[in-house]
Amino acid sequence: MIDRSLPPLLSVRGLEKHFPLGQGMLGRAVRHVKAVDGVDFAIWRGETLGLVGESGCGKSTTGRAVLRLLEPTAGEVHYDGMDVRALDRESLRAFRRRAQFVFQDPFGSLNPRLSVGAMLEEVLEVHGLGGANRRDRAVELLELVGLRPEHIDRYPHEFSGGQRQRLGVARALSVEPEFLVLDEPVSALDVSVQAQVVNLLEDLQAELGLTYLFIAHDLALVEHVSDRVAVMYLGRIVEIADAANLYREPRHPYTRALLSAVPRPDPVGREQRERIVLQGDVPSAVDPPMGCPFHPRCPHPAKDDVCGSVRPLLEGDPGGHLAACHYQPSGVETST
Amino acid sequence: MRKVLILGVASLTAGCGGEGGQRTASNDPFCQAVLPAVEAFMAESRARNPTPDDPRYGGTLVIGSIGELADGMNAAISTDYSTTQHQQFVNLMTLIDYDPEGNARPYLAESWDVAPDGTEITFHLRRDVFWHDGEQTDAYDVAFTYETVTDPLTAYPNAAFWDNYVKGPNGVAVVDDFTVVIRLEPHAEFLDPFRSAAILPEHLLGDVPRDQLRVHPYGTQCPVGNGPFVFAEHRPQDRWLFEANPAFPDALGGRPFVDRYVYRIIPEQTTLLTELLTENIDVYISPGPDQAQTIIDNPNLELRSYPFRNYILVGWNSRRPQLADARVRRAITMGTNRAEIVEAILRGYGTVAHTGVPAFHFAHSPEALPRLRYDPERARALLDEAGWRDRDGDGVRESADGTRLSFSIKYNTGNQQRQDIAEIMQSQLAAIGVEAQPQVVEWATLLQQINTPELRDFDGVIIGWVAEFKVDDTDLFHSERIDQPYAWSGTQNPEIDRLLDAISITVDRSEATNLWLEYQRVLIEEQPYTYFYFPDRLDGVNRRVVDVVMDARGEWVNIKDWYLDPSSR
Amino acid sequence: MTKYLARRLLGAIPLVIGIATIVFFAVNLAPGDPTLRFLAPGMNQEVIEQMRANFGLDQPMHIRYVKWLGAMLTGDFGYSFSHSRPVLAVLRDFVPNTLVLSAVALVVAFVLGVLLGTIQAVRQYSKVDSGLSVVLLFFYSMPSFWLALMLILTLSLFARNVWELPIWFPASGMVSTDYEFLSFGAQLRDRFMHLVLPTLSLALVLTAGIARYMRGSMLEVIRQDYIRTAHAKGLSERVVVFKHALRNALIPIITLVGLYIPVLFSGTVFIEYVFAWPGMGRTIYEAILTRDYPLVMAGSFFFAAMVVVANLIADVLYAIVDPRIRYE
Amino acid sequence: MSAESAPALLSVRDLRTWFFTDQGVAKAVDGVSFDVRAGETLGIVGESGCGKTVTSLSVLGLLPQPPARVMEGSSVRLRGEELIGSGERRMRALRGNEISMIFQEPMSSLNPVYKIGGQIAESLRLHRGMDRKAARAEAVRLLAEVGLSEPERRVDEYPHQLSGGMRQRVMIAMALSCEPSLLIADEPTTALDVTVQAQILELLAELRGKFGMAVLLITHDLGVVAEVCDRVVVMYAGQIVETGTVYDIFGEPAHPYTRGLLDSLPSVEDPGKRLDSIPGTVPNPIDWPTGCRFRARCPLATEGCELPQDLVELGEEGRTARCWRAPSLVATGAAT
Amino acid sequence: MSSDVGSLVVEHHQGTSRGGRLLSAILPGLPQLLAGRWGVGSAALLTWVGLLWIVVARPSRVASALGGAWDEQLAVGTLVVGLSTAWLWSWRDVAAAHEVKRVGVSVWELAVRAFSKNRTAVAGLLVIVGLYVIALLTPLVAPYDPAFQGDLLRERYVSASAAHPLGTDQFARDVLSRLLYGARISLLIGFVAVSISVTIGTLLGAIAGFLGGIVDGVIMRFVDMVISFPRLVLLITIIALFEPSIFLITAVLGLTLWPGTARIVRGEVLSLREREFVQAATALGFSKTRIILRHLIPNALGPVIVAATLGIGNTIVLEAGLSFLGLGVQPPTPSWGTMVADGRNVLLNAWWLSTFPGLAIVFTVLSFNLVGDGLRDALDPRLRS
Repeated sequence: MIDRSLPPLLSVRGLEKHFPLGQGMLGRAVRHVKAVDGVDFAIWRGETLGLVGESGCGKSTTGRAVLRLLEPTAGEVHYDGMDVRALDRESLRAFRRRAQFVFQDPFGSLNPRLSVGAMLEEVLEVHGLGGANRRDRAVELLELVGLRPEHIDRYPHEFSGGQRQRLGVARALSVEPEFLVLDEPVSALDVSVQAQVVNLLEDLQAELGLTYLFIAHDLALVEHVSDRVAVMYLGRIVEIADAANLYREPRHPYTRALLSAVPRPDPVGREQRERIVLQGDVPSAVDPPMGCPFHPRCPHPAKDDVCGSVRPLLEGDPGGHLAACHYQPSGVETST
Repeated sequence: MRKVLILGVASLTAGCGGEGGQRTASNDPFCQAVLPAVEAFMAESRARNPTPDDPRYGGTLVIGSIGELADGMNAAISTDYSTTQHQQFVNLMTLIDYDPEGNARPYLAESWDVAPDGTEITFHLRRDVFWHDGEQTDAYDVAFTYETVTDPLTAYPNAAFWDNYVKGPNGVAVVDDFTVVIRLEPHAEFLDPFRSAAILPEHLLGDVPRDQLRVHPYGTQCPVGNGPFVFAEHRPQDRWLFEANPAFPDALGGRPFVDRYVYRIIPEQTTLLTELLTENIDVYISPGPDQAQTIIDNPNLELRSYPFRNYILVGWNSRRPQLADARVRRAITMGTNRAEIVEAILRGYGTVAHTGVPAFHFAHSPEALPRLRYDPERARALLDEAGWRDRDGDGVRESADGTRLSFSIKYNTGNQQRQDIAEIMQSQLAAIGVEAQPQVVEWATLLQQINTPELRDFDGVIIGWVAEFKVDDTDLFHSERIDQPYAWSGTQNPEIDRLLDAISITVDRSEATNLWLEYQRVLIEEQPYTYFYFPDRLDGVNRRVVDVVMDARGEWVNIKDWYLDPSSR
Repeated sequence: MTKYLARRLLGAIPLVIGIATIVFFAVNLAPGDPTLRFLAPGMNQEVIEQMRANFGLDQPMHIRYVKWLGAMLTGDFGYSFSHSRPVLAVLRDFVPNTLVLSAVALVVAFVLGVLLGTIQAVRQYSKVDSGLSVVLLFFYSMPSFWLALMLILTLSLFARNVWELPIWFPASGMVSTDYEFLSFGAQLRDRFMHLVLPTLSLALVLTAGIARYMRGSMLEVIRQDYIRTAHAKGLSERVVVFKHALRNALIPIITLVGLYIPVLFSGTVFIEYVFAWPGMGRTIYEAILTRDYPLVMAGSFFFAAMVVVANLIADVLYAIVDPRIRYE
Repeated sequence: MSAESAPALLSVRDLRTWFFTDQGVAKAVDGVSFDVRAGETLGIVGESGCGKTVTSLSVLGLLPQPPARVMEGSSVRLRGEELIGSGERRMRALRGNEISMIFQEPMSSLNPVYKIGGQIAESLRLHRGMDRKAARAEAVRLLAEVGLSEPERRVDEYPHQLSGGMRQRVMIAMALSCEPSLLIADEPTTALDVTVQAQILELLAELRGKFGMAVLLITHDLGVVAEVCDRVVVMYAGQIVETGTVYDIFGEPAHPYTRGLLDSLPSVEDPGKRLDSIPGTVPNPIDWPTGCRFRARCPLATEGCELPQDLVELGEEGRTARCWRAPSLVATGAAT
Repeated sequence: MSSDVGSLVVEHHQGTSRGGRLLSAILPGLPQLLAGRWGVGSAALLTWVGLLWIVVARPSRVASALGGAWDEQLAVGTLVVGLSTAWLWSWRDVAAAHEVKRVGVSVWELAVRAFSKNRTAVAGLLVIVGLYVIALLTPLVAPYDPAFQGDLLRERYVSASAAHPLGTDQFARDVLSRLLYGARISLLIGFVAVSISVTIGTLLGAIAGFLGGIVDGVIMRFVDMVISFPRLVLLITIIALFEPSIFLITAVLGLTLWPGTARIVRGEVLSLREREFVQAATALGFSKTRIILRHLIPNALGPVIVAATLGIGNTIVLEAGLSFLGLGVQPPTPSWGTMVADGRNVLLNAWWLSTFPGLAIVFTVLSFNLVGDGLRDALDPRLRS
């Protein structure tokens, strides 16, 4: 089980990723989209950290930057004691055998020209895995993700969305990793199929002892799969806590609004339900607001000038419920 | 937005070239200065010499041709055939010209005297010839022209005309305003240069540095001539427009009949033919033999054909071992059915050539010469005799040391007739065991390959010459010129040297005729070239143009006498 | 926008110089030189050397290159050997003619192409669609000089002499020889008549390409959600196609303006030759053959510059048609 | 609500819309019947490919024909007037006037090259015969109505200058411009973030009350259905499998498919509980299974399911299910 | 709409009996024709009958070609391969008709199916294949040696007759034979030039697109330069100034065409680079070379194939244009372009000289364009309805 007394498998500090926007007179970028703007978190071996937020909040970029699919602009990423950002070409390749990525779009994440077998065998070949019987190993992988051996000669377009997502998982698992970044792995799928894939992921985690960073926008789903949950807003984590705590006692006004906005599949008492409807839209990440990024939309009654000028730190109980708000409900100690 | 765009185009269309009308004012300062004078003099002359009341006067004559009048009316820099014709007969005047028999007759020069020792010619000029800006044409113009064309700085391409003349300050002397003396070494056909080089206006060009003449606006932007037609407009690559000169001397026929004469440049022959057939042009200069029938078939048109001054030849590089032996060269000539080729390629519009002496030349008498007729049997025998036999049975003869009788025949790109000759020769020579490979080379490259004395990178080359009235083969075959560009064949024959030297100084024609005949006999024996044919000149002319004379002297000889059938105007 | 355009123009300078440089060396490295045009019997080596000197060809190539580049940057293109005039004056004679021809052809091709492409897209897979495709491709597949000759034979020669139609088009030139004596209206008509065959020959070839792109672009656009929105508003097919779809479908077509300008200029070489149109295409071709280096280089420079300008125009059109684009 | 007694505003009977493709005939909608009564909100819910969107587009005649064809015998009546075969001119008069529609992708549903004011005014000028000035003033008023700040300025903006939520508001303004009696909303919030979704749903509810129009809401999100609908139609494989009030459907689902869908969602009460997924995938519309189309995936399938199924009436009016076992399932109240 | 379409498509062949096999043994293609598969059926039948006709009508030519020059041997080889392919294919097709194979269907196969539905495009393809086959068979098919000159005085400019189906030219040579030999030159130039350009263009475009940065900048500036200059002027400049050999023309055509391909490939690669499967390849630790060669180029190939098809057509037209300017393939080698250009001056009295090669160009290029268009539709799912 999860042992938090050990050092975390992955720890991220001050991670930033800025994308240049347009070009100036001399070809130098004048403005940047601050997609990820100072993110800290840690994941322990065997756990699932859920990362939620609305579109454009930087959760996907965070996932990619952690695995260096995108080069971070700043910050530290340590994986099992290694400095991920300092890896050279060879050690990066070794790192990628240990940490893998599953993509959101089941249509775009598979090379349409390669059959399933060719795709899996290629990975095995590149990493020198599977010995002489790479095809057998490929079949094994298919079975592992609940597909049939005869699927091996088919092409991606011959599969349904759910099956394709299974293929994505199989491909990630082919290098026998211990850590997976799952980027919205089920959001493109129908409800009934979503449940299949979620169950598969949970089974695999149990079976293979995997660690997940689970990125999604569906709050109910994240609650279902995660041990801990981090909520992102405008490139920053605004709240992070054990799943149960976060959903029961959200501390950040954004988290609260988010939770209240989720439609519930239960019409009973819907008229009485209290819902916090936020005003306006998420501000631009090119020019995020001063202070608390959420303050322009914040419905908190105590909102004041401080919110507009001082950036709140992620703080809270030592037990692990942290929020970045100047006005957290319970009197919490300030942790530096 | 769209409206603006279309309007913009429309105004562009309407705007450019709209200047129309009279002499185009080039913004060059020289032209700005000169053209008003022309305008004024013409207006004055028109008033003085009103157009006679004769139905033959009037109308616009249009001639179409594939080429631009390169370098324009500046006679000191141009060599192009059509251009020189315009200088001689349209815009400028020469001292003398030729009658249809090729005898010199007065033109700008009223008369001339030749010193008994043949070292001086004195020209007496007409006094009624005026430059189109009103200045009188006088002896200073003649002297200026002579000095200019003989000055190396000018780099006059035809400077060789003047090889036997005295160059520098002693070459010419102005006796009075209308009398000028030219000094020379005695030689044959000494009058010919004065027929070919037109006189230029000294008062306009006298101050121009000679090496700058080429870029002077006179030639193409505002030539001021003294001939029967006045320059009015030149749109490069499109047309030249000339107008009748009302001040042209009555003694020489007065103003031309047509009001305006347009020379149009149409590079594509099919287009030209269409324009002739749709009567957009009156004369089509030199259509191809293949187009002749279409012209003949049209009742409104007339095909004119006449012997001309050019001939086509295959020059052999005798420096090559395969071609060093004159017997081989004669065999090649005999193995080629030139009569058939004339019939086939020229559709009969031409005559087989045996030497480079054309029909208009006084020494032209092929019947007095031995001729190498098509005779494959004799050709084979000759080759056998020369030691070329097919020793390995591959159909191609070899010499004793194993050299194959195989060579290339080069010709330039884009010339259908030469290509045809090469292909037919290839096919016919194969029958006598000679392998000839046609090889096409871009024109400038070809000239470099054959003309560069150190290079001479060719075996056989198909090329054409336009002969002047004065025929002189010295540059081609005289062994003294072996290092000069045109000694393609590398001929070194003392007999030829002797005869060429003699011909060049023999003034008397009957004496010269004998020398010419002797020379041609040697030449046929030597066969430095396989002479192919003298093509006839063809011209398509609309029948509404009357009194047209076209002969070896050229198309424009009597253009001032042409008139347009009044009913067609 | 102005700043953007200025930057684009600056960025185009190396491109234009690069092209002119390639052409300079291609022309200069080739065998032969301009003096060869003056072949005449007895022309000896000295005359040729003097002529070279008069042309300024007596210096080594790299020095000529530096001189030429320097002069060009100050706007001095030198003298044309074959026209015996400053190159700029030669350009001034020919460039407007080529521009008229290609501009009209471009407009005709675009109007036709856009219209036909739209029709094809709206009637996808119908007989009209495939019929138009084949007809347009037929013209597209013809060598343009061949098409030009065919047009001359049919619309000029046969129309006048054989079929004796009331209307036939002149086969060459920009105006008739009696142009100066015509009334203004007749002059306009005369110019139009002379434009018809050359522009048709140039435009028909392009039309197929434009129609093809337009069809594709239109097909993509009419599948867009906002077209469905327009239908859902109750707009008629005509309004939906010509108001909502056309403008969007035109956006990618604008890029073709820039792409087709070089193609068009290539075409002018043939068309100007066949129709005796005194323009740049024919002039540069003849300049190459006569090795008129300064003119070849200046002509190349002009072509490259026109392409740059056309691309800029395309960019401006882009911004006009597509509000999403703002150049900064 | 007195919905039951009101006459049907829109009455769809035996609607069959088939697509004739190269691969075969896809029976996307295959015999669908339902009523929308004045003023009510009817939800059509189902997974992708079930035919819900095709149904809505068929009502307005917006499907490209070919390849689509509305088959003989289908009937769509608006206040008793038959729309199938009524002619393009008549349909155009109704579209955007009596019936208007909003779509899933607010990003792409507005024409990018025209100002939003013009796009709204277009409807007004067409159906209301307003002149340019009046239409513009009305557009400003409508933009204010849908809660867009600074409507005077917004009216001259282009779609790309607006956020997704704002664009959906513009779409709504456009749809409401002629005060339609029926609004078809096809997945109006699917592409939006939860907080914006909440805004839009609230706006729709508010406007519906104000204009008294009926809404046909098409969605795959059971939560949204539960929040806003009065009655629900569940579709599967081109057919309706269950109808009823929102309370019936969520409280006592009668069809095994409906149940499966609800069970696939993470439970609110017990987030950690393993999900119950529906096995398999949606069948191919070119080749629907015979008999009960859900049979292959149904946990309760037995003998008898291979026969074609009809909608079975269950007690109250408007409560039906396409399952021969439904009455007994409802009676036993077996909610697994 | 359907998620599982690809695998459901099943070959429905008419099951055939022993009769079908017998028929196939005699006339390959006939059983397929009878089954209504006119495309493949007529192709097989035409190949069979056509090639057999050569053997029957020209036995001596075939025999002598066996020991002849390399192109003659190639022709015999083509003959043998063509005959056996048609026969074997039909036989196996008939025999295997009832077997239904059920393996994965790749995107290429889907494109082939989409393409084969496009009748005009298939017709174009058949024409092209036919042309290439005829070009290979020319030594056996052509009635005369293309350089053979008849009687110059009597057989020049003879219009169509039994002896010369398309008439004769100015040397009394057979136009049909020259047209057939010309096909070889024109098709070869088109094919080789485009191969050169596609290879260079694809590699450089993929490298520029994937690596980006300075490499991209340098390559694309060069591409801009070449692309924004009228290609013909560049061609004329180079060809006019040096000797216009087939080799030079082909090379120069090829070397000036690639920037277009490079631009297309770069554009494709730029968009592919953002696709998740390419990111997945990076995440799996694949090398850049592998990603470019195995994951990017194959996926960018669709538009390249289209461009190549259209490019061949373009090149043939361009070669004709060069011939018009006297810069094309030089005589006596017959290329269509040269034939059209040479014959144009006699259009009014010997129209066949220039018209037949002209039509040959038009129809060949038209075929290439139709195929290109068909491919574009087949390979670009966005244009399908």
